[in-house]
Amino acid sequence: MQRIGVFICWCGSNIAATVDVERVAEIMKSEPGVVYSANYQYMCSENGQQLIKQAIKEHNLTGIVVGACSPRMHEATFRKAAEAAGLNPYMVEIANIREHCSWIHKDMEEATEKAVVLVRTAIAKVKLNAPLTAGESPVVKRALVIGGGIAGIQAALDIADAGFEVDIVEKNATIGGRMAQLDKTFPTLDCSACILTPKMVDCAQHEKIDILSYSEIEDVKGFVGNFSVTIRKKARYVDETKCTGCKICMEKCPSKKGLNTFNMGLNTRPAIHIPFAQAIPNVAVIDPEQCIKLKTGKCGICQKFCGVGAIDYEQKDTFIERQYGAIVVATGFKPISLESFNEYGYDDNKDVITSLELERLMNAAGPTNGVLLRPSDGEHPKVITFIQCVGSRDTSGCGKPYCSKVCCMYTAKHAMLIREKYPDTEVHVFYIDVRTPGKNYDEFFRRAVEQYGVDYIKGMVGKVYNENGKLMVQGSNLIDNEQVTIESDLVVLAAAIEPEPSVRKIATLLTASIDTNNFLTESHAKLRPVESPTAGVYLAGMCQGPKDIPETVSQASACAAKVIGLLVKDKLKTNPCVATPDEMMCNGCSQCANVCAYGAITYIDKEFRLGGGKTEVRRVASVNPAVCQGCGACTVTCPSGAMDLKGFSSKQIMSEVEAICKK
Amino acid sequence: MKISYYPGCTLKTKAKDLDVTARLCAKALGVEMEEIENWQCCGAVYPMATDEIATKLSAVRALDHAKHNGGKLLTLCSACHNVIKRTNEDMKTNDDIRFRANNYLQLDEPYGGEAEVLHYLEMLKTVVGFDNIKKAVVNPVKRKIGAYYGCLLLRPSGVMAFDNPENPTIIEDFIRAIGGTPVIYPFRNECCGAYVSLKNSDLPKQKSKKVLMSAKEKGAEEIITACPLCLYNLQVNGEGTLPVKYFTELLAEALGVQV
Amino acid sequence: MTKEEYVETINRISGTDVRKCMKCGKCSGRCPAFKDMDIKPHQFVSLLVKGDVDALLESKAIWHCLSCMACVERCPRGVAPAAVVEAVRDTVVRMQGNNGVKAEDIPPVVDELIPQQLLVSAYRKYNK
Amino acid sequence: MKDVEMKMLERAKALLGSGEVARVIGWKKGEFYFDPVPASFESVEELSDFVYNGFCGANLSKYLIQMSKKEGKTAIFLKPCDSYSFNQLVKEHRIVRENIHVIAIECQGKLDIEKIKAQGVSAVTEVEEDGDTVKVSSLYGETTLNKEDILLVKCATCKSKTHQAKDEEIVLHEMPESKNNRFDEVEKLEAMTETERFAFWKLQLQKCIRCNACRNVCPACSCIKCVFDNPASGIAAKANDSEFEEKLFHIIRAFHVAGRCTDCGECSRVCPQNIPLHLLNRKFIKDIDGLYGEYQAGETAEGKTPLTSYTEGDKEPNDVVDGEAK
Amino acid sequence: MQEVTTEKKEFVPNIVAFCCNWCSYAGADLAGSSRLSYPANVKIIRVPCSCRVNPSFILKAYQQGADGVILCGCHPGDCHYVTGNYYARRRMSLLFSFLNYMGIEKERTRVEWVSAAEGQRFSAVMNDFVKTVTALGENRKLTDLRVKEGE
Repeated sequence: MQRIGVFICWCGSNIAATVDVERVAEIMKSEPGVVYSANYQYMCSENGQQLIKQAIKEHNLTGIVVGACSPRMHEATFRKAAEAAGLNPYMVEIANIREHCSWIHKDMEEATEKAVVLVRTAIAKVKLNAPLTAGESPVVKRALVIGGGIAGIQAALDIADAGFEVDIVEKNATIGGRMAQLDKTFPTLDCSACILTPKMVDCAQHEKIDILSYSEIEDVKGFVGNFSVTIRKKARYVDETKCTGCKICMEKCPSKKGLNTFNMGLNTRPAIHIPFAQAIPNVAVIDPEQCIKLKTGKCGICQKFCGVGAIDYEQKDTFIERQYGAIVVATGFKPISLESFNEYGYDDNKDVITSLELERLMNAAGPTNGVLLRPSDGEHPKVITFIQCVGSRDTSGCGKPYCSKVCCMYTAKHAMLIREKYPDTEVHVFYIDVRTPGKNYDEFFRRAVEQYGVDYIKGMVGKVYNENGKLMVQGSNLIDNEQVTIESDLVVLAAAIEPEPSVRKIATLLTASIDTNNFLTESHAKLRPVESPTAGVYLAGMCQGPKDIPETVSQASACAAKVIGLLVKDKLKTNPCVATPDEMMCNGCSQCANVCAYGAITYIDKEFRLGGGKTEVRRVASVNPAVCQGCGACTVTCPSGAMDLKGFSSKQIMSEVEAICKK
Repeated sequence: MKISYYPGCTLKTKAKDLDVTARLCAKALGVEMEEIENWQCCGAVYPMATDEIATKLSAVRALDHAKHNGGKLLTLCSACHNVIKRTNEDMKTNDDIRFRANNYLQLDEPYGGEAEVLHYLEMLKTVVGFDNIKKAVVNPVKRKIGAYYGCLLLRPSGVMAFDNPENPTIIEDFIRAIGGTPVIYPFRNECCGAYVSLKNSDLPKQKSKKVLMSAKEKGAEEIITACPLCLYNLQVNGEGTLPVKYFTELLAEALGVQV
Repeated sequence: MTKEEYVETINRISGTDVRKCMKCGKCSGRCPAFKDMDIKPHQFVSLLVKGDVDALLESKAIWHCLSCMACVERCPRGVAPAAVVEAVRDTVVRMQGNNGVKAEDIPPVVDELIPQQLLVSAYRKYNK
Repeated sequence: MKDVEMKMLERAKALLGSGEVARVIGWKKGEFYFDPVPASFESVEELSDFVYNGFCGANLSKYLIQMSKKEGKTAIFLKPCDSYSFNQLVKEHRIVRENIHVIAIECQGKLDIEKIKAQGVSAVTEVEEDGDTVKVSSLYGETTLNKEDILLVKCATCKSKTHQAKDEEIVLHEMPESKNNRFDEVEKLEAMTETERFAFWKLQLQKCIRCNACRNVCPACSCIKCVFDNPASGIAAKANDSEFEEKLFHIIRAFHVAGRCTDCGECSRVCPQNIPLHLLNRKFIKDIDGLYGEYQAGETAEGKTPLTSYTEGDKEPNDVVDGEAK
Repeated sequence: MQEVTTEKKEFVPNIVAFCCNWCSYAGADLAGSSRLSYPANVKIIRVPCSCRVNPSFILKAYQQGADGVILCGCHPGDCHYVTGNYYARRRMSLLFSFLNYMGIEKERTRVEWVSAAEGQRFSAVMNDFVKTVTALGENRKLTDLRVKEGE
């Protein structure tokens, strides 16, 4: 005989203000099978859990229902409590009377009535629950970091320092990412390369780290603790093991007109090139679109001059398959395309540039060797106007609805650096709001205004146009209620940032969820900010949301801590809510295996006893519980109903349906 | 082919040149513009107020006529195009306006935005094709020409869907097709201010001078437009900075069509 | 009409949601008639949010707005300041004796080049 | 057809006689000429009852599930339409292909005794098919009937006269394809109003007596234990106990065979209440063709069914009506 | 059949919503934590994935007196189980078309894809669905009348 206990939580006033919790608990007392029903202010608290444990023991409960917040919140908590009291943790069901009831309904009568139905539904289900035991699966002690920017580098170093093998997969020819392109970093103004390149070198020299540059993720199989990843190493037409990075090939290459993407296309580079001086690996790569030999078959000059014979025009993409226990996604960002913002004249005027382009123009290793010269004529710009929020906070459909977070600070940095280096330059900044939350951030911005005399104009720019060789920036000055036009030599646009587009494919392969802006979704905005909802996948840096370098590095280290926590385990508990076939009913028809995304179903020939001492060998399905993820696709495909899902059995769901429909 | 054509008030009076040259050129390019019967003035300005119905009805009548006569309605005057296209969008997407307009008009079958409003330039681009125009040119217009779009053709871009509102190209493509060199200048999509010229003569003057100066600075030798109001304003208030013509006049010149 | 009714009317006939405004001023940064407007495009929006009907109804800017839609086109939040201007103007001209174009405004001998549409639109826009 | 029967008998004798096969599945004489019954012959002697005539409409393939488990090879006579069911059973691992010898036989469409009776002819003793007409002999004399009028429902809209599986073939005459479109009736229903359709199906399904004949004859309904007999399924029910039950039964049955049903038409043929059950299955076939591309279950013995495959651009359920998206 | 005469009350439909654990159920949670209301007559059953929903669950709901059934899952391409919702989509497409063929109101059953981030959408979808089902009125065609009389 079932002995069910019901526990109704007030959640302070979160539930109790709209649901008459005492009445719900009272009603449940007379439900068939219920032997105990109570209500308490905070069931999830130590005392609340104690109450549950005590009741389980005192009343010999065979199953419990907790009417509380979403199971996504505290199911694990209550399962643990039940287990501590000697009840199988899977004999616990949650009735979500907060998110699905008290928080969305105002009328107490209505909400209470619904809460009663929801609790009854959970009782109906729990009566059919069966004790389940979690299985175990092994953990591969190796991590994969996707993306070799500062986020990926930091995560990899931290994981490797803990003694685990790490592979960094970077789609570009070098690690370093966006940070390698920056000149100085706020709010301390230290040189970006000076703090990043030592970390890059650490990665290269770390015995536990393997850098797979110029490589992409091709396929992902498996699950937490045991991912199997196929990596495509793109042909770079240079043997990595032989190239010494002497750069003679770059000098000799006759095809020198390729856009230098590292310098944001502000200058050119040869077809064979090393992206920048401190590249890791310091190995050349050939752009096949630009290489004369690869396009026409004629040339081969680099091969002739290469002293170590590293050039290999025949190189093909290769595929590596490796096993990992955990995966960190750190795919980073890019500035948005400005094609929907022609009012700022980016396409028509060379001297309208983005902030990232300005970084390269200011960088000592950049196209102008760090001298600020305007792209159109190489002159020193005397009046520079910055425009903030280009495409950020834009709900019109042209841009992004979110705040890009870093622009206010880097614009202050740029303005300050320009005034510092070229005091005769006039600097204006059009802004909507200046957002500077962060340690020493507002102080930094105020220095730009107070110490460096940067002119901040509250208002947006309506139009940038070229007149008599000057860039006319026409915008609002809302403080003075004026329309102003500033004759400028250079206009810098703080373009909104967006996740690197390749993240979509990676998210699909990992079955990690992605939001409407293509940012990867974290498992919980506050409490699990670096975990993807997909177990074993962690998120670092801009791929999860706009953030600056300090935040990115913190998040990367947090990821590393999570990964280390996973990799130190030898085995993982697996979800016991998996599919199981009733072999007596299985036809062996193979329909279920056809829909299994994990390959968890195989078929075996099994001997069955018939009546009268006879036996029969039949083909029946067999589910690998370590591989099954418990989606249930097979259960519906199975025509005989032989396949069922533990924890979500057909009978359980049917009983829930009945409980809800009963009027 | 035949297309229903809505000329509008000004093209029958002060802007006859636009109407006449457009028809002749279309004919030369194999398109017959069939003026719809009993058209009424579109009102010359789109009423934005959501409760304005009566002022949109003449546009709806013209649209309904086009719906039953080939489905396309050709316009030429920028103002008519703006009014009719935006009214058509209302009839398509605004339940309230559609209901009330139909209630008023009592057509045999309610009108729900089925017709397609096509500007003469769009017709040249999509129906005739600029490549075909290029082939038909006998007298290439070898001049540096500035396109003046003004406001009505382009905005609001969500509804007009005419071209990129900040960086339009259709008139420039047209100029290339007739053998000219387009001059791109920043004020080609700025309003010339003509609408307020009865109340305020200063603003239209300033604005038209600004437009023409901007074009002249970038090397334009003449300006073309599709709007009679802009043409008037730029000619009268532009103080002769540059000659201003209808684009169809240049088309006629290029095609060798005798007016 | 009470003040609240005016606010309601202007909001309704403008068909735009002024609360979406984030006060960036891009509309006024783009407006070609900015200098002639006593109340600027962004102020039409903020005054309506505030409910300052008197200031709106007394504004002279309603006769200077070019209806060129530049402000509407570029608003990053999908607000239409020009529609607010028109809603205020309509509210004004619908009151008796407030026609914006009077017979005496039309020159006795109309400039012979003036296109019809200018006269038609002036009457449509500024008169009841 | 006599020559075909002779040839079949000859082959059956040879196969059994040589020991090449342990049994032959075919038809044997029933009580009357017009009710031959499926039978398994295990010796040459037993073949004395062997028959193949215009009334051998039954689809024999389902018998293989049990028969092919027995010792030795099984030979079976399959008409073109039966060969689809055969392939589907192989695909679902219900039968082992290697243990079966398929003899593909000629079929000119099988006859419906009820329809003949409806034409006023009873006590039929023999029929002789001759192109578009059939000479029917009865105790009361001879009549010539139009073949089109007396074909089984499933044969009137025959989907194909091509065998999809065979080890040998006995086809002595040309088998012309049916000119009728099998989806006509489905389309007629689709064209009705919702209320009319509901009335149609209510009228039809309330005739159901839950005898399970449709389920028992259906080669796709080959489960060891049917969900309707399985208490764990939550829908088990032995008999109709409400107006809804029979709808539930027929909807779920149709859904379970969707993508697997070869449209052999046996369900309608055996229904004692003459419910046009094939119109349920054909609806799924038509919708699948329209939404996911032409698919004929049983055409091959390999590959996934439409319900165990997908494309990223599949239509949305809310938009789908009658095999296309609104 | 017996007509039960009761006082004419405003019809409040009974609606069963099947929500996949990863997207839609989380979307419903988000609707809750954002306080975006929808009618109380929508009751949610948590399933791991939309592909767990057997057509027989839906028919059972109707049999037991539900007036509408809605199935919510992750957006196609975003399924936590990679492909589950693709199978659900095909199954439901065929089932819906089939119910329509049987003369049963098509609008009573619906599929919506709601992500974990779409609390707003979840609430909007439910409000709209309740409106649709209320307009359709009580589910008569698929209800087992006997179940109600037994009360």
